[in-house]
This record gives sequence, structure tokens and C-alpha cells, in this order.
Amino acid sequence: MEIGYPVLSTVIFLPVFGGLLMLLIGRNQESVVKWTALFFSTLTLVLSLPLFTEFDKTTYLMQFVERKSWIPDWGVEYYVGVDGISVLFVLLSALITILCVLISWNSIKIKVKEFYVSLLLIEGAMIGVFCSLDFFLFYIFWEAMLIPMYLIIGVWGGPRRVYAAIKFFLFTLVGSIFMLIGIIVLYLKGGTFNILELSQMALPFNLQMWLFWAFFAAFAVKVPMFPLHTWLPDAHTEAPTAGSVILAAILIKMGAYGFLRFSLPLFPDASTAMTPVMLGLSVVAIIYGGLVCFAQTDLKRLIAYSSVSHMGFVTLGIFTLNSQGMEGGILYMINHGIITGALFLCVGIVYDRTHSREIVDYGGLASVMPVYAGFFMLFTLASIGLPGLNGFISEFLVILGGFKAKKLVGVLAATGIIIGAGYMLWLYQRVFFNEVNENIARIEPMGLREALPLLSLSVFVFWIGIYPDTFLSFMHVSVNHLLERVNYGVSDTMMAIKGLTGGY
Amino acid sequence: MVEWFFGYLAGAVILLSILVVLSRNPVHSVLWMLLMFLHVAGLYLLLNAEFLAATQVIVYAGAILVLFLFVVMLLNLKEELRIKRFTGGWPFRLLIAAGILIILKKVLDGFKVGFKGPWSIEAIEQATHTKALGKVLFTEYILPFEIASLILLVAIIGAVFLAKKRLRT
Amino acid sequence: MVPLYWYLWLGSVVFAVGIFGFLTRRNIIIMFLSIELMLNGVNISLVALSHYMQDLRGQILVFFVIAVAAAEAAIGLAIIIAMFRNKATLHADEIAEMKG
Amino acid sequence: MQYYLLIPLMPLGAFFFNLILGKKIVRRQAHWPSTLAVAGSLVVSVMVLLDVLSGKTLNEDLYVWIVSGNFKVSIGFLIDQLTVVMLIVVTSVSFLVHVYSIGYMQEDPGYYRFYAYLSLFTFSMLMLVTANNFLQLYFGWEAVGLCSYLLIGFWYEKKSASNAGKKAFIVNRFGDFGFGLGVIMVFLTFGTLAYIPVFEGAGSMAAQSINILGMQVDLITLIALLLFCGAVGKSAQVPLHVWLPDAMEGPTPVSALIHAATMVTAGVFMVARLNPIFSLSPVAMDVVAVVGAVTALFAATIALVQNDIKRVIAYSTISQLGYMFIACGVGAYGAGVFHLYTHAFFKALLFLCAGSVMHAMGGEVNMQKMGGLRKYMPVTYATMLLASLSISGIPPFAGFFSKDEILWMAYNGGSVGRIVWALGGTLAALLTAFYSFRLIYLTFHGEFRGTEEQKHHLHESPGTMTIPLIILGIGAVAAGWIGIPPIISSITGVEHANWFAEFMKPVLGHPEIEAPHSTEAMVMTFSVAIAVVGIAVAWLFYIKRREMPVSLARRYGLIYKLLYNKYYVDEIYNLIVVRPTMLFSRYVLVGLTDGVIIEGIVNGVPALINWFGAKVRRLQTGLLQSYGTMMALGLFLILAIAFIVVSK
Amino acid sequence: MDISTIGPLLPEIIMAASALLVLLFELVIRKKETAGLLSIISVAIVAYYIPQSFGKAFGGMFISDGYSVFFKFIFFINLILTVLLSMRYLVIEKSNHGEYYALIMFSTLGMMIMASAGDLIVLYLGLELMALSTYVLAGFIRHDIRSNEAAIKYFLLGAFSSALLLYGITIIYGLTGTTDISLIGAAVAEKGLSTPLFLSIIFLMVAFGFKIALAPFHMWAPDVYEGAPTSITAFMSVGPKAAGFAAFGRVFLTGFGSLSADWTGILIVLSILTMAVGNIIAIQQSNIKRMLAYSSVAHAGYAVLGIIVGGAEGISAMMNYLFIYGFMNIGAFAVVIMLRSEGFQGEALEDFKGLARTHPLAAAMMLVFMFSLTGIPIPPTAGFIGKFYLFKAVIGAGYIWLAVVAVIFSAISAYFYLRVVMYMYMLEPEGEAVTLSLSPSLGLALLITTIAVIFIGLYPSPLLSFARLAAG
Repeated sequence: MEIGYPVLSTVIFLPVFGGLLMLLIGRNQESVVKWTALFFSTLTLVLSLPLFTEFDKTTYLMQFVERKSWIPDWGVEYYVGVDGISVLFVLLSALITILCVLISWNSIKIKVKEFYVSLLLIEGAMIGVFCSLDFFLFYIFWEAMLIPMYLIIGVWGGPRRVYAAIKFFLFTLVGSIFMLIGIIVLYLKGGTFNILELSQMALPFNLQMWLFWAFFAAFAVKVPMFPLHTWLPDAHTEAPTAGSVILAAILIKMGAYGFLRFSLPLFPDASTAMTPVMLGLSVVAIIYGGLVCFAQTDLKRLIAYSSVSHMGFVTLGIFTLNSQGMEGGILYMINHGIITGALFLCVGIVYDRTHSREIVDYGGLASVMPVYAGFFMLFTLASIGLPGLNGFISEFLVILGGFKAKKLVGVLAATGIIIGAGYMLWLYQRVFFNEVNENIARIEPMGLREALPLLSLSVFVFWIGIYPDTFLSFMHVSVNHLLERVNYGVSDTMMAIKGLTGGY
Repeated sequence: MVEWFFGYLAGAVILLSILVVLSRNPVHSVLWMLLMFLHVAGLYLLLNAEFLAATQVIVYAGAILVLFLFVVMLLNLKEELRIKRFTGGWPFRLLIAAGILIILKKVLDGFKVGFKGPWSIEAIEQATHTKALGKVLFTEYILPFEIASLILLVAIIGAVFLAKKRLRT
Repeated sequence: MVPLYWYLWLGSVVFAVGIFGFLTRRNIIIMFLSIELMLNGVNISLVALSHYMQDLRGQILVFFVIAVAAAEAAIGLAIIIAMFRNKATLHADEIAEMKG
Repeated sequence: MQYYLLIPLMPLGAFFFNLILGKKIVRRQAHWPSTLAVAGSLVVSVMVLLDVLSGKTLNEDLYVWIVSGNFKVSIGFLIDQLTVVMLIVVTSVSFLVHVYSIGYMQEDPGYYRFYAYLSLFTFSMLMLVTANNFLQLYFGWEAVGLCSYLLIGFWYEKKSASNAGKKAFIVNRFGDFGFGLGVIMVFLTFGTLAYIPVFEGAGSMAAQSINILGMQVDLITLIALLLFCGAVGKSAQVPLHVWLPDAMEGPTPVSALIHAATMVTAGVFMVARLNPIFSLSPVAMDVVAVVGAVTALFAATIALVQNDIKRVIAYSTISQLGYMFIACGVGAYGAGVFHLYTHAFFKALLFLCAGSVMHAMGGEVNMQKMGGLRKYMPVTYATMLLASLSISGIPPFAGFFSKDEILWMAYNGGSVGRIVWALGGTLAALLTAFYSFRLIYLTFHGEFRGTEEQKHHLHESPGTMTIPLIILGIGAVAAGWIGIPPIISSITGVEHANWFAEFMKPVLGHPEIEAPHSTEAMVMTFSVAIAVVGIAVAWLFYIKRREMPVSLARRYGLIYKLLYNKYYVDEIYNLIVVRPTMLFSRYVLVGLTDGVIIEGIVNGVPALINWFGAKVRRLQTGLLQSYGTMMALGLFLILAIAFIVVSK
Repeated sequence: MDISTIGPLLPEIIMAASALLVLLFELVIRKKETAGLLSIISVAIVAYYIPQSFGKAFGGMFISDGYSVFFKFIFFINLILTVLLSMRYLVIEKSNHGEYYALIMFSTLGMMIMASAGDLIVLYLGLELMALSTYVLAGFIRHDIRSNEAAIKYFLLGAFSSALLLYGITIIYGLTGTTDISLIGAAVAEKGLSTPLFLSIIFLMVAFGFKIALAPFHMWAPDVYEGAPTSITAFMSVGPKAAGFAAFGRVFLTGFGSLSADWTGILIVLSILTMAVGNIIAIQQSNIKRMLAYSSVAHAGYAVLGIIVGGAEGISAMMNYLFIYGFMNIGAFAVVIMLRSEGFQGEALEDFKGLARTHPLAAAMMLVFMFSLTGIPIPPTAGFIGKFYLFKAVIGAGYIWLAVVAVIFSAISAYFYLRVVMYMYMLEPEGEAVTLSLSPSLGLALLITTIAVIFIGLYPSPLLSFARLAAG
């Protein structure tokens, strides 16, 4: 690859640099701040494009690798790279950030500078998480993200923002401390923080189980899996639009990404053994998250709960341990990022006008904001898995994978498509159809700055829906490699178990 | 004979220390304390530590306790005599102190030293206690001695600073 | 010959009486005196040990303890005086502005 | 033959054209792109038909759609006899409806939107029928569902309309749930989703069974039944029929196109298309037939007493779809598709006529407030009469041929079950004739019962509306002539006896006829007779003795009420599905699980820590002695415990 | 006397001399800040001589090794930062006296002696030198009743604890006939455990536990920290604590190292108790000084894990932790001091409301310190590195469960640290905006601490190497 700059470091640190640079801008020069943020986020996306164009899809090896010693005393390295599983998330993060900058343009009115600084810092940390190949580095990024997110929710959020922010913070924090312990134990066992090396290790089964659950705590909270999900509705609901979008589009993906990148290759036997539990929890999340949506009266809260349901599909896909499920799960993450991100953007657009998230305050919006209604419809349809749109591809693959793994799981997961259609269409009806609510009769239609993010996301909605191969092809080799690792367990205990049960 | 001396001194020391603790009037406490220190000095004599006995009397009884006495008298304490001596939960605290005492007693019973140094009684008597002590103090223990002098310096600075009336604002 | 542990026993009794006084008396000066009692308990034990071990280090330590006690007394009493100027009480349980 | 791609692409182009430019630029001219596109599709379809007639069929993949592991599915097209028939039906009816709508929707503010949706629908439906694999079928399947949803809720500001749209979508999702699983089962069984390999491999899977929750289930039967779930939903069969009557909230042309002629028949099309799978499972076939028969009767009984002109037709549609399933269920796929084809014409016609009536009546749908419209709208009356005769199965109208063939095929063989189905079908035919003419009589005959204002306003519809009616009227009369049963052809000497069945044979096969011709003639006569009886009774009730229906309704109040309220199916669903879900969600999930249990723990632990902190804090009394005591106590406890431990 | 024998003592001697100099200087100058400046300069000189000081003096009574040197650097930093904090603060508190700086220097000298003590007598005297100076400093604002109260409490309990220390020394002296720590170690290793020995270990543990504020011997700490002048609170929470750790570590690992199996159990219980008490009560606090006091108690609970682990790994983790803790804690106090102005206490949590609005930079720094103090789950601050190293050592020693407990308490601590952040960033200021009393020296202190906290967080290698080398 002949690229004149270290791509990954650039996309990780350019936003951070931009953020720090913005600290120097005067507090009153808000438009300078906004344009700077837009400039840096756009530049990041542009500079990340080689990841898309130059990516070698024929190898599972890490690409764009950069490796430098960092803390030699502990053998910590600055070690980044991407493979087919992570590369898309880097791109998605870069894209979503731009949209967040755009969507916050007028809706953030106080502490503007701080907001955009936080946003750019988050971007750097998010991308860092997806690139890190060193556990220490990974953990740094993983947690570093919390701080700006905590501030974004807590400072620019809704009325109950403080509660939501602290809840978000403590939830994720409590989860990740167990992972930290796990990381240290792994380090002491393997003598390195290098994820790739650790992934080659053969740990005894019992240890794998302990570590699996330690990592589970961190990832399951982030995903969030039932019953660790209650931070999510609060956080999503109270966060400002950009916060919700980032949460939904990227942040909660990290949990699922963690399962893929760490739990499966590091603890293949434990993961295999725990498949029934994970599948069970996923199915519960799908159905539970969906049903709960029926009782929601708050737009964002409803979408937040729908995320619980959707992320159930993701974890389901991952733990089917077959290529359809797993690729479906990964694609589902991307899709969910696009769709739910877009839905939160949409909600933000009307929230800016009405300052209400209550569904009852809306109605007949389709007459007032027809273009907007069209976009919302598109994303709603994508969300409920209409074939031809992106949601369908991943949903179908996941259910297929689930069915392959365990029929009942597939069947139960498929009920999600009924439930999903139910709550989303009901939502759509209540907001956009029926008679025009007086509250919204005179709000202005959507502007270009608002439409642009939606438009760019809808391009992906169609693209992935009609020609998903562009994205799926990134994953094939890496996923197969991962599956090989998982399906050929490493410890004797596991071999024995597999022998006894006649194979999985 | 020595046992009898010891018995008297020990009994007096215990009795006096209890009196120190129990006296309602701080002035009395200080005075009992003074008496007790003299008995402790007696014990030191019994243990061939004349210099320490002298220090005990001069420094402890003579300087420290007098300081106490000054302060007690300086501060007007009429009220003191009318109110309760002890804090609320004193029986429980007594039990704690007693418990610690019992454990100490049990542990120290039959305590034997496993080490014999060069300073037998004869050696000390030969060199005289003061000289012997001084010799060790100013050779081997010159560093602690210097530190002690700094401590006293700090004490002076601190005491002067804290106790002086406010001169500057 | 008096056994060593008699001295130690005596030292511990004085020490414990000091603890008792420190824990129970309300008057700060008597609490302070109780600490002096504890130090004397220690000193008695030290001198006795020193004597029985035919070693002077214990006595050296006693010397330092006395020196430090003097310094402590000076500072402690100064603190008490400084406080008494602001709040005319000598009862420890009345000096509890900060708690919780 | 690559030009076939134009068939779906032209409407798609029109859709985007209208969607993007419609509001600002095209506006009132929005019918042009859409109508031209569908006309183009029609023309191309005819060209394809000619190709197929000359024996050319086609199955090709365009590009790989999804690939993951061993799963691979393409976007591809299968053009054969069945497809081409559907293409013709879809494009022609669609074209007529497009034309009709120019007049019908003229005043509507959402004009461009309407045409955009229509084009999208046409595209979707064409994709559905031309798919060469299950997943693309599913794509079309869902896409038409979407268009149906959009068009039912076209007047979204009306709550009943938006409700109906939502209901249609969600009820269909229940069917799709099974359909989707069926598709997945197909893949897991055959390792592919393309039709041809699956059909070829189906035979070898015939005897396989799989274990489901401890029960051994025949694999093919399971697949077939799961797939059939989709058909039940889409074709509004019992028990998922509830959405179709409500779908009448949409504009009438939509009802004609989507909810009569094309989309709702997708279920029949699917069963016919997948006949190699269904045929392997007698159980599944029986289920299909039973569902069809039950639906045919069930819907027909409801139609008897409805007053909403469109709802009567809607129930009639459900009932007719039931017919088609009876045919499929007995293996006479050709007959089913034949009925599908004729039905498209006369049912679309019925709806368009109803639309025309409503147009004249200012949107009035209650037949009890009409009457005597015959003289005001002769064209409408004439065409609707033709359609009614056709649906009633009066020869030589189109409906006669197809319905007769179904009844005959159902009867064929004469086993007890088949006789029951045939009788059920015949009974439904009686009811059909009755309610169809009830509609005619109530609407067009007698006195006008509406308001003066309405009366003043009555007029025949404009040309854009009546011309499609006339064309469809011709279809309703003549469409059946390509499937004249052998017995008639032998009598009348017309050649190509049942040409349609022959044409379809390569795809759909043809059941062996066992019974003699005499029986066929008997069945035919009986069915015609019964249709006539139905018409006569309708005449008796609504022309001759107007008071009879009322007194009957009073006499059999309970039954009347039951029928009038559609067997309370909606209410029952509401009671057992919708309400419990809502309550469960609100009180159990949100209230109890999330609210009390999880949040209880989540907030409880910090609260506990807080509470504990507040308690422990009290130890910090600020009292010097108590701090000392704490230290001494700590010392004592450590000493005590240490020595207890050491001494042991 | 051969000069080389006192070579190792050179820094201490210079320190003592310059302290006296400062004291004399105080008499002649009017501008007391100059004395502070002088003290900083002298510390710089002392630090300069440190590298030449390695060795033993007075027959092993005084040891200048990597261990002590590391701690001495903590003390120097502590001193410098405290002096920087104090200059303006003392004026505001109307207690601008030159003795202050001399006492701080004497106190630091005491700490240095403690860190270097190879003999219990030296240790005791160093401790007393440190303690007596600190008692005075705690009560330095004579006219403030709270400062008096702090001094009284600290003094009496401190004297009580040194009596306990003496008793422990007495017993161990009786058992081994020596007060030299390494000789004690040899004797203890030879003789093994006996009940009197255990007794003395416990007494010493309690005495050191008092100095480093281990529960239940911590109870003085919140009151004293709250009442003492804020600059001294910062000073006390770092220096004497670190000195306590230095002595604790030296005595227990050199002297009683061979019996570690017997006393770690007790220490583990104390450590857990400390973390629990510190963190849980801190949640209840509405006064930020007091909250930081409890937090400092909790931090002692973490740092003591290093002693539990023992060995080079544990010790270096502990030292590393204390070093980092010094920066972040003083930094936090610096912000508190910044809020203190004429007629405004600035200690209540309420006073931090909306600080991000009124003084964004101050708020941002406080944010950094708060996150750093939270430590474990929050990289990339120095606090994270400190805790990470510590927990790594703990897990490496096989106490996974202990690490889990510690980490959970660490998460609990996030709650109250975050609350400060929440007050600053998420609530709106009430009433008039707080005026900051920012002086150049305070600014410098803040700058140093902030940069150090972030720099160590991002590039901890030098510090880690230093700590490892020192623990050697």
C-alpha cells in the first residue's frame, strides 16, 4: 500500500489534534469553532478513505499496521491495525462524526466550543478503540471515550441529563473494571498486551470461563444486553442529538465489537460453551426490547429501546458462530449505526423546532414537513427490515445464522420482525399521520444542512440494501479466520466436552 | 529487699497514675503526676540508671510538669470542677483498656531477653552511668541527638508562634 | 532479684491506665497527661529491658523520649492555649465543629 | 431478451422521477411519467409474451446480491409462462388504473405522490412475479406490502386510513414471519434459494423429516406450510384476512389495483410458482384447500350484510381468493391462476365502478344511501353489471369459466373431502351471486336514497374513468374465453379447448382428470343454476320485497349481528393479541421488569451504599476521645483476633 | 570526623541549614513570600545533592538508597507545590508568617529522615520532627477555631499513636536487642514468630496505620484535613502520608519481611476497610476538602496494597502510586485554594456549581484531577497508570479477588469525583460568580500538576523505570 501517511494514526489523532486546537479559539467565535470542527471531521473522513479503497480483502491479517513501543516497562505498545471486522467501523465513525457536527450546528447553543471539542475527542477515541491491537491501548481508548460522552450527555442534554449521565458513566464503568482485571490477568498469563499474540494462546477452560465473564461484563453493558440495558434509554433520551447519534451509531457497537475481537478469539472454548446463554440473552433482548417500545411515549426513548432489540440481533448473530450470523451481525452493526443514527438525527431535527420528545405532541407531521417525513419513512422501513434496504440484509443473515445454530432461536428472533414493524409503524403513524397537531402546525420545513446528513445516510441505506457485497466482502476472510479459531477450541477440557456432546 | 522497694514503687506508680487519671481537678492530676514521676525516677535508680532518674526528675517533673501546671493555672477552670469528668461511654472504654492490658499481660508473661550487651552493671558502675550513656549518645547516637535538637527547635518555634498574642494581622 | 517481666507488667499497667485516661477523660490537659503516662509506661519497660540486656540503647531511647515529650508538651500546650483564646473550653467533646 | 429488464425498470424510473421532481416541477402532470412507464411495461410485456408463446423462456442472474459463507443469492429473473401471464395481468390492469386515476384523483393534493406510489407498486409487483429466487420473491413481496401500506394510508390525515395502512402492514408481517422462516428453511434444506435448483432437488427431500421440539415433522410439509403463511397474509386468507376490508380506506383505484387484481393474488401466485414443493406434501395441500374453502365461505357470508360498497367487494375479493386457494390445494394450479387472471379483470372493474359511483356520490360508500343510479351513470352501471355477472359465474362471462374449472377440479376425484370443498365452493358461489347483485340492486336500482345535494351532483364519470371501465368490461366478458372447458368446446366446436391450461402445463402441470364428462357437465350446470338462484334471491330481496331483508335480519338477529360485525374477528384479535401486548409491555415489562426489578437494583445499590455511608458517617462524631477509642478498639481487636488465631 | 561518613546525610544537612536560614531570614524581611521562594531554591539545591548521597551513614542508622531517594523526591515536589500554593493563600487567610515556610522545611526534613531511617530510633525522631512541625502547621491559622481544632485533634491523636509506636519499638527491642531495622530483620528471620513479636508488629502497624490514615485509625484525617489551612491539607495529605508509607514499607519489608505471611492478612483487612470507609463516606460529603480527605483515606487503602504485595513489584507500584497521587491531590487542592478569596470559603461543593461556565480553565483542570483521582477506569490520566500498576502487582501476587474489591471501590469513588465534575459542568452557577484568587505561583503549581498528571498518563515510562529502579 502506497499511502503517504500513517492512515490509522492520522484518523485517530487528527480529530484529537483538532479538538485541542479548538481550545485556542476564543469563546465567542462560535462559527469559527463550528467550521473548524467540520473541517477536521471532514478531513478525517477524507484521510480515512484509503482504508476503504486500499484494503486488501484477501487476507485476514491486520492491515495498515503501525507499531511503536510505548511503555516498555510493561511491554505496552502503540499498536494499531485493522482487519475486515474493524475497518468498516472506522469509516462509520468518521462519517457519523461529520453528521453530528452538522446536526449540532444550531441546536447546541451553550458552551459551543466545549461541545465540539468533546465531539472530536470522542471521534478519536472511538476510532482508536476499533484500531487498537494492544490491550492497554484499547482500554485507554475504551475508557477515554467515556469522559467526553459523559460531558456531552450531562452538559448539553435534556432535563434529566445529570441522572442519565451519571447512570451511563457508572454503568459502563462498573462493567469495564471487570474487563480491566481480565486484561491484567491475561497480561500476566501471556506476558504481553498484544491482542494478536494473546489470541494464539491456549488457556485452560476454567480460566477462559472466568475471563469470558469478566469481559462479558464490559461488553454486555455497552451493547447493552438484557438485563444491563437500563442506562441506554436514559442516556439516549437525555443526550443531545449528536450524543444520541454517537451512542447509537458507534458507542454501543463497541460492546459487540468487543465480543468479536476479544471474547471469541481469546476464549474460544468458553464462548462456544456459553453460546446457549448468549443466544438466549440475545433473543430475550430482541423480544423484550421490542415489546417495551410499545409502552413508550417518548420518541427518543422508543428508538433507544428499539436499539436494545436491534443489538439483540447483533449479539445473536455473533454467537451463532457461523459465517452468516456473524457477517450478518457485523453488517447489522453498520446498518444499525446508519439507521438508528439517522433516526436520532431525525428526532433531533424536530426536537430543535418543538423542544418536545413526547409522541403525543406530534401528529400529521407529514403534511408539515413532507421531505422530512419521507426520510423518516425510509429509515423506519430500513429499521424494520424492508428488503432492498440495508436493514433487511443483515436481519436476514442473522436470522438465517440463528436458525442454523438453533432453530428455536431463529424462530424467536424472527418474531422481532413483527414486533419491530409494530412499534415503528405505530410510532410513524402517531408522529406523521393523523391530523396535524396544533403544536407543530407552523414549524419550518427541513433545511439543506439538515437534509444533507440524512441524504448521505440514505445513500448507504440503498447501497447496502441493493449491493451489500461492497461491505460484506470486507468481512469474509476475517470472519472465516475467526470462526476457525472459535470452532477448533484450544483446551483439553473443551475437547472433552465437545466429545461428550457429540460436537456442536 | 530490692523486691520490697520495687513493690512499693510499683504500687505507688500504679496508684498515682490511676489518681492522675481519676482526679477531677487538673491541678491535682498534675500534682499526682509529679509524685508519680518521682517514683518512676526511683524505679530507674533501682535499675542503675541514675542519669535517667535525674533527667526524669529535672526534665519531666521539673520542666514539663511545671509547664503543665502553668497552663492549667493560666486557663481559668472553675467551671471544670462542677461538670462530668468522663465521656459518655467510659465503661466500654475501660473495657478496651483492660482488654489491651490483659493481652499485654498474657504476652509479656515470662518475657525473657535473648541478648546480653556489653554494659553490665559493673561496666556501668565503673564508667558511671552518665558517662557511659553520654559516650554512647555522642558517638553512636549523635545523629538522633542532632535530630532531637531540631525537634526541640521546632517545638520552640511552634510554641512561640502559636502561643504568642496576635501581633500582626 | 526482680524478674524482668514485673517491670514490663508495671510498664504495661501504666500504659493501659494512660490509654484509659486518654479515652475517657473529657479534659484535654488530662488527656495529654494520660499520654505522658503512656510514655512513662514505655519508659519503665525500656529502662528495665535495657538493664536486663546490659545494653544502653534502651536508655538512650528513653532519653530521646523525654526530649520529645518536652517538645510535645511545649507544642501541645501552645496549641491548647491558642485554641482556648478562640473558644474558652478545655473539653475535648466540646471541640467538635468538624464531624461526619 | 434482455429488454425484459425494462418492464420493472420503467416504473421504477417513473417512481423516482415523480418522487424527486413531483412536488415542485411535475405536479399536476404526474400521471404522465407513471402512465407512460406502465404503458411501456405493458408493451414490453406483450413482446415477452410473444417470445414465450414462441417457446422461449429465460432464467438468468443479474448480479450476486448477498453472499456470506455458503449462502449466496442473486438478483435474477425467471420468465416463463406463469410469469408472463402475471406480467400481462399486472401491467394491463395497472395501466388501466393509471388512466382511471387521472380522473379519479384529479383534485387530490397528493397527486404526484399517488402516482409515485403507483409506479413503485407496479415495479414491486413486477419484481415479485419475475423473481427467480425466493429472496427476491420476498423482496417483491415486502415491497408490494409497503406500497399497499403507503397507498392505504394515502389520506394519512384520516386516522382510520393511517390505522388501516398500519394494520395491513403488521398483519402481513405475521404472514411474512412464516414466509421468511420458510425461505430460510428452504436454504438450509437445499443450500440455495434459486427456484430451479430447489424445484429439481425437491423430490429427493420428500421423505425427510426434522425434529422440532421433540416432534418429527415432515420437512417439505413444514417448508410448504411456512411459505403458505406468507400467502395467507398477503392474500388475506382466514385468519389473517382482517386487514383487507380496512384497506378500503385507500383510494379506490388502489383497491382495484392492489387489493383486488394484483397484490392480493401474490399468495396464489406464490403457491402456484412453488407448486413443485407444495405438490410433494399432501398435508400442506390439504391445508391450502381447507384455508381456501373456509375463507371463501367465511368472507362471502360477511359480504352478505355489509353496506359499505367497497367492503362488500373487498369481502368478495377475499372469498374469490379463497377459491383460488381451493384450486391450488387440489393441485389445479392452472385453474387457480386462471381464476386469478379472470378475477383481475372483473374485480378491478367492480372496484373501479364502485369508485366511479363514489365519485359521483361525493365519496359516499353506504349502499343504503344510494339507489337508482342506473339512469345517471349508464356506463358505470353497464360495466358493473357485466362484472357482477362475471363474478357470479354466469356463462359466457369470464368468471364462469374459471370458477367452473375450480369447482370441477375440486370435485374431481370425488373423495369425501373433495366433495366437501366443492360443495363449500358452490355454496360460496351462491352467496357470491347474491351479494353481487344485492350490490347492483341497492346501488343502481330503486329510488335514490341519498341527500338532495348528492342527487343534484350525480353524473357519469369523465372519459379517463369510463374508458378503462369499458376496456375492463370487455375483459370481464371475454377474458375467460382462452380457457374454455373441453366439454363446452366439444359442444360448441370452439378449438383450443382449455388453451390456457395447456399453456401453463409446463410450469404448473395439470391434474389427471378421473371423473367422466357427464359429471363435469353436472357440476357445471349445478353451479350455474345456483348462481342464478343467488341472483334471483337478491332480486327478491332488494327489488321485489324490500322489507324481507330487514325482517330476516330482525328474525335472525344474532346471526345478522355476527355477520354484520364480521364475526368479531377484529375485536377478538384486539382482545387476545393487541391489548395483552400493550398491557404486558406497559405493566409487566416497563413497569415491573424494567421499572421495579432492574431499575430497583440499579438504583438500589447506590442507594444502599449511600444509606450505608450515612450510617457509617455517624461514627465520625468529631469527638477526639471517640477517635481514640476507635483506634484503641481497632488495636484491641487486631490483637485479640491475631492471638486467637496464633494460639490455635 | 571523616566527611565521607556524613556524605549520605548531605541533603538533610543542607535542608536543615536552609530551614534555619529561612527562619532567620523571616526575622528581617517584610515580604514573607520571599521566604517561600528561598525554600524552593534550597529544595532545588538539596535535590541537586541527592544523587551524590547514596550510601549508609552512622553504622546503617541512616540509609540513602533508591527507596529513600524516590520518596525524597515526592517530598520535594510536595514541598515545592505546597509553597507555591501557599504564598497567596496565607495572605488571604491573614496568616502570612515566615515560620510557615521554615516549618514546612523542617517537616520535610523529618520526612526525609523517616525515609532514610535505618534505625527505629532515628525513625521515631524523624517522625516526631515531621509530626510536630505539622501539628503547628495544621493550627497555623491561629485565629480560626477550625484550624485550632484540627491542630488539637491531630496533636493528641498523633501523640497517642506515637506512644503506641514506642511501645512496639520497646517490645521489638526487648526481643532482638537492637533497634537497627536490618538487624531486626535478621533476628526475626532467625527466630521466627512469637507472640511478643506479633504484638510489636501489630503495635507498629497501628502506629504507621495512623500516619497513613488506615481505617480504623483514620478518623483524625477528615477533621484535620478539613480544619487545617488548605495548603497544609494538601501538604499533609501527600508528604506525611508518603513518609508514613516509606517508614511502613521499610520496617515491614526489611524488618518483618520474613513474616509477611502472618501480617498481610491483617493488612488486607485494613486495606479493604480503608477503601470502603474512605470511598463510601466520601460520597456523603458536601465539603470538598472533607471529601478529598476521605478520598485521601481511600487512596491510602489502595497504596497499602503495594505493601501487601511486597517485593520489588509491590513496592515500586506503591511508590509510583504515591508519586502520582501527590500531583493529582495537590492539584485538586490547588483548585480549591483558587476558589478561596477574601470572605469566601469556596470549600463547599455548592461553590463549584457552574464553574465551567464562569472559569472554564479552572474547571477543566479540576476535571482532570477528579478523573485522575478516580483512576482506575479512567485513562489516560496519571491516576490510571498508578492504579493500573498497583492492581497489576496485586493480581500478579495472586490476589485477584483483592484487585476486584479494590476496583469496585474505585468505581464507587467515581461517583463522588464525578459529582464535582457534574457540579462544575452540568449545573448552572448560582448568585454571583466566584472570583478566583489566582496568583502566579498558584498558576505555576496548577500548571505543573496538570501537565504532570497528563504527561504521566500518556508517557509513564520514565516514572515507572524510576520507581522500579528505586525499589530495586
